[in-house]
Amino acid sequence: MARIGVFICHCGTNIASVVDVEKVAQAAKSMPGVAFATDYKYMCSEPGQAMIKQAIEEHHLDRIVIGSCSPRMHELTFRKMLKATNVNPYMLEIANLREQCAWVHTDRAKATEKAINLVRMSVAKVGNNKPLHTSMIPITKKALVIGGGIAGIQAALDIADCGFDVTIVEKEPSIGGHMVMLDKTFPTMDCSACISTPKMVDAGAHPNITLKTYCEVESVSGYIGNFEVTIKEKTKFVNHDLCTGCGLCQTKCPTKVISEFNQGMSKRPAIYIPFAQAVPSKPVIDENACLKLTKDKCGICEKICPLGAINYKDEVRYTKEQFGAIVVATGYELADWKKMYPEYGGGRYEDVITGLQFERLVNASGPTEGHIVRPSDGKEPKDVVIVKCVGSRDPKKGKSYCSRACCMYSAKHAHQILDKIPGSRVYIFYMDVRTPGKGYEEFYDNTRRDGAQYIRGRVSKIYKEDDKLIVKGEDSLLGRPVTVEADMVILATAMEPAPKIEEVVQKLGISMDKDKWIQEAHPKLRPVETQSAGIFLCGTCQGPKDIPDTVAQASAAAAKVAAILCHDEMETSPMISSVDQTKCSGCGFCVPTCPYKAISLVEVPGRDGNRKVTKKVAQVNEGLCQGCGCCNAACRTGCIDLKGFTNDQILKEVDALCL
Amino acid sequence: MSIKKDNNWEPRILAFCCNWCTYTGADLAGLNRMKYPENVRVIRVPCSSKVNPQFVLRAFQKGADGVLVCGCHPGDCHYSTGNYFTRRRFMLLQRLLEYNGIDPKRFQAKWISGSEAAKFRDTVAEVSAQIKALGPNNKFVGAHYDNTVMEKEAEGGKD
Amino acid sequence: MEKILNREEGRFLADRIAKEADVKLYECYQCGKCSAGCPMAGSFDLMPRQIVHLMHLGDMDSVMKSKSIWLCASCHTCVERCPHDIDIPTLIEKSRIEAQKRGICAVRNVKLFNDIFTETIRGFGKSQEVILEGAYNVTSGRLLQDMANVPAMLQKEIVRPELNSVKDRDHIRDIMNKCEKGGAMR
Amino acid sequence: MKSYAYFPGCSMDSTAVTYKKSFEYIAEKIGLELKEIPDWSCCGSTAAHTKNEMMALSLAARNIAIAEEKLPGLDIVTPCAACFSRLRYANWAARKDELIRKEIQSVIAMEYQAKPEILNFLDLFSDPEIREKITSSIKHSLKGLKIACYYGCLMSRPREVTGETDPENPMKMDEIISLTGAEPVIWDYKTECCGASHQVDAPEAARELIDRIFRNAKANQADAIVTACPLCNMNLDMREAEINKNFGRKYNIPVFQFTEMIAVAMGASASECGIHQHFFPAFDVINETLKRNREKAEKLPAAPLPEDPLKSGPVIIGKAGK
Repeated sequence: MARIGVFICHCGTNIASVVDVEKVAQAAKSMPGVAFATDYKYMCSEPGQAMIKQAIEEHHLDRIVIGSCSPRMHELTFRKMLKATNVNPYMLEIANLREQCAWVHTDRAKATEKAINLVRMSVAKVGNNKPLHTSMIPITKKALVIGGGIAGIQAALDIADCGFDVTIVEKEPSIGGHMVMLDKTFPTMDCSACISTPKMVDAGAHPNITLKTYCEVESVSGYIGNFEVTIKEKTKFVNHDLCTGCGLCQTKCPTKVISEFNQGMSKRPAIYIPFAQAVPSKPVIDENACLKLTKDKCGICEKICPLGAINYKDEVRYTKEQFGAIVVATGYELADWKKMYPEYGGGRYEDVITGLQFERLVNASGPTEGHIVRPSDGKEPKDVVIVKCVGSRDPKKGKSYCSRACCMYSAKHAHQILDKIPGSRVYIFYMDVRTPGKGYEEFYDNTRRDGAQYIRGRVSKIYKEDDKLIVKGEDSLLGRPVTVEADMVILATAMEPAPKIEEVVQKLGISMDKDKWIQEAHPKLRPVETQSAGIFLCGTCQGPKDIPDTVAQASAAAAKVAAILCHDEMETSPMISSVDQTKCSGCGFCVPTCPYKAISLVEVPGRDGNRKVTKKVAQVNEGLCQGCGCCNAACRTGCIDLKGFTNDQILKEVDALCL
Repeated sequence: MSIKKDNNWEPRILAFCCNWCTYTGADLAGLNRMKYPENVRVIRVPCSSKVNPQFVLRAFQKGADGVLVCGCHPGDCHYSTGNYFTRRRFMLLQRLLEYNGIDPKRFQAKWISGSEAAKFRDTVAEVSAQIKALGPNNKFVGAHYDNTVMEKEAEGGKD
Repeated sequence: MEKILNREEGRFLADRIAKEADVKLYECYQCGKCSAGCPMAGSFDLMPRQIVHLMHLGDMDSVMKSKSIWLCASCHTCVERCPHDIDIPTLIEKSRIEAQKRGICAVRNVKLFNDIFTETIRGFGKSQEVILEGAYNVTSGRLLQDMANVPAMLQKEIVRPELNSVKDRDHIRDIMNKCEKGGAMR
Repeated sequence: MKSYAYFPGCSMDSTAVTYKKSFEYIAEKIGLELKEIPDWSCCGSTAAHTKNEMMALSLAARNIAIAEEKLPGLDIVTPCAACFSRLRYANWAARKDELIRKEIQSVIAMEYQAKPEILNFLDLFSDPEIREKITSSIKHSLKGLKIACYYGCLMSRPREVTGETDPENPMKMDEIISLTGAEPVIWDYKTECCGASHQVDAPEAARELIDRIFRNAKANQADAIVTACPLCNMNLDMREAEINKNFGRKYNIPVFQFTEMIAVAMGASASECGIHQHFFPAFDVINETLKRNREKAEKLPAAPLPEDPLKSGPVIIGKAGK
């Protein structure tokens, strides 16, 4: 038989002025299972707590009800107090007599009646409480960063500087991401490579950072503190332990294919270091282009490599590693405008380029050594049109969201053209100019001062006649169709999540929004967390953003990771769901309701009459379950239940309420 | 089971509130010393999706005059998707209740965030007034329900 | 005349037209892609974009009095490229029908041609280029329009002088009368 | 061979002489038989839907209803883009909303189920069997003749009505034309409106549209424009000389129907396919092409489709270095 102690708090006069606390305590005495009841001025105070402890001793209480302020206020205080007694900290219920009774009512009689009722409900519930125990899980003091762009690099550096090991997994042969492709960065016009390559070098040289380039995450299991990750190392065909990065092989390779780094505007050999400042500065062989690997011819690189680092028989390797936390920094890709906009030529015209292609064009280390020329004939363009929102803010053909960075980089491009090509004219077709950032509006002002013409309207068609690209738009401020005969058109195309983001998300058990950006746990208060504990995000995998925001978010994610890795072990909440596997029918209805993928069906031995059989039953992963109880209501046999909020406990509360 | 006949009858309303939004909103109403009728009793649950339709049925069976289920606004669920389940489940339940002759006004689902103290107060006042107008829930008064069957079920078939 | 937005009475008409056309007027963010691609925009007094905006404001009066609704070629380029899939041709078509009901017509010749065309069909069940062009030229006062081509047409047997006609002319007449009288001015 | 119900439309019966002749020539050669819808009437054209929506739907639906009754189970083909558009609209509206279908039924006082599919001539000639027959009966190559295929608006838009998947750059006609050896060019005015519906009543506004089409065809080095609609064809052909005069242009781009090209390639004489019956002189360009190819005595046919730059990969600035 339960021995319940009921303690009614006056909270000074906060409760006592409206609720007749003595009457409540008196009433509690006659409630079933109550062995002791009293009231006191301040239950949360030292003497109040001492009084409760004493009552537990004297009256051999095994569960406690406290009628006081909201449990959101002092539940933890009282649980802590119970740790020092024989009563399990979870054998406690709190009746909210302050926020939800005394403070909101004025009629003393009615408020007292309600208070008694509230206490009765708590008493009924606590009678069915079971002792619960927190468990401790050890933490692997090592972080995984997926993606080696500026977000991943910054997060890794910050975590590593805290003294923890970090592994960066990057799918390309070098870290650096998109930022290293850019020429200048707005609004300060810093050279992008000049500020990003030192960070790349730092990451490559940091004693706590392991770079795994040309690698991908194959699978992830486990949970916060102890993720087990399988990393797939793609075939490089070059032994990086031997290779010194001399680059001889690159110069001799006879095959030339399109350079991804230069956005298709130049060629690279089949064995290649993607760009001069690459980290690691060691080549890989493109197996789809290499003559040796495709046709078993050539083999020059193997012959000339002074260190014998070339290995045509390289194979994919898988390694398993443990990590305590994961940062997702998979970045973005530009949306393929060619498929979306046949009215812009659908890619038929070489001089209609993307903003990223322009970055390579204007970059001193790019294919034209920084000379802005038309890809079609190498001539310097005089009239350039920049079209904004290509794929962004277009729910029918593209994405409904705003890509955020385009207004600013378009202004930057206009500035660069006007600066580098004397006598040039730049027309920017826009819908809105959005410059919410430090120094951004001023930058936009300067671009107009430079001479950029801003025309408010979306472009309807781009086509070629003779030597010119005809751009048809409306100047919607004049309400008049306008045409520009341009030499080159730059499209500010939408950002979209990196390809294969679905796979990453699925492997990690996190979720995406409708546009496939990774969903943060809370847009305002938990912006770098996912709803899976221990997995964080930063940069453009969460949504379009510029470099300052990306870097800020990366450092934030690093701080969150460090806050986990700085502990040796962590406490888990015991208030999670568990399955009574003897009753589970294995229907699997609970599985898809769980937002954390914490429930899976497993096979266990069972009995069918006298026969031994295996049956499928649900199982809850205690590391993943966050204790929402959504699965409970989905269960047909009622075998899955949330500890601390069992169906039984709540039904008892309901019954008590209706008495 | 109480049978209420007097003119000063006050309905008894049960409100399931999720810990992260509505319960917080209700606390905030207290903190702001807002006033609302005494006839609502809150049961705290981690998420509105924890609320099993069985709880609601039980309440009506035991003579509650109204039941409220409150959670975070759709899209804001602390557990990301829980309240979508709540919404679907309770749309169905409402039809079942109606089929059983329980006025759908007696059972309502509301989305109240942690900052919407005033909305909590107004909701309570409004629902309370509506149910008062409906009068007591006598649906199961005198009906020959063997509550022990459900009791046993609830106890998890321990026998 | 000064327009007082909150007094615009056309709101209900505009909303009804939008509803029938399955258009959500608020979705239009006035990007102007419709107007930029419109082949007839050079002759429009209101851009397609402005028509949507005026309807959203409830100023059906300006829409119905515009030339644009008569000059629209129904080529559907605007809606094809519209980021929000706003069916401007249908908005225009319905506005034009409403304007006709109220006896408003800003481009007389377009209405005239359509009237002659429909009358030809009512008479013969098929369109008759010769009668059409002739009748139009006479009534519009543009006697010589396209006449330079007539000799070539006859010489190249492109237009034969005989008339085509449907056998069951009553059926056609019946259909057209029913549509006009039966209140079927959808 | 699959059989079809045939809706010629008013123009095919009067102004579209060359279209009619050349099509009949091809049909006879390949044994294609179309069953004309008995006592068909005007589809309503632009005028009807300008005035009254129900009238537009009903006038078109009458013809479909007759086909349903007299030629059950057959899909309907029509040579005219406007008729195609109006008939498809009727079916589309009736299929979308049962009330509209019933209202149409009551107006035309006939049973109307909106069952048959409405096809245009490009759909018809895309039928693999017909294509096969044409390919095997081609005698002369039109190789070297650069063609701008003009589709116009009504066969392309709105896509939910026409069923066209790429209204900015349709390819059906290009594919058919390339059977003759002629070379379709990539150009940008394939589906831009020619303003046919306003050439009579608002010529000041509409002539410019024709000019732009010719201008783009010329800029893309087309020798000729090819259409698949009596109205588009007449509009462009009849007014090219006027445009040259009034706009000060020097276009020399004859306008054919796509069936003329096929008929010529299959060996039709000028009088059999009507290429001499154009407003703008069209005979020479065909004649010269044929002569040139005969001299080369080239074997037939299979001109490649215009190379799709999208497939040949991104641009290399290497070219720029020249």
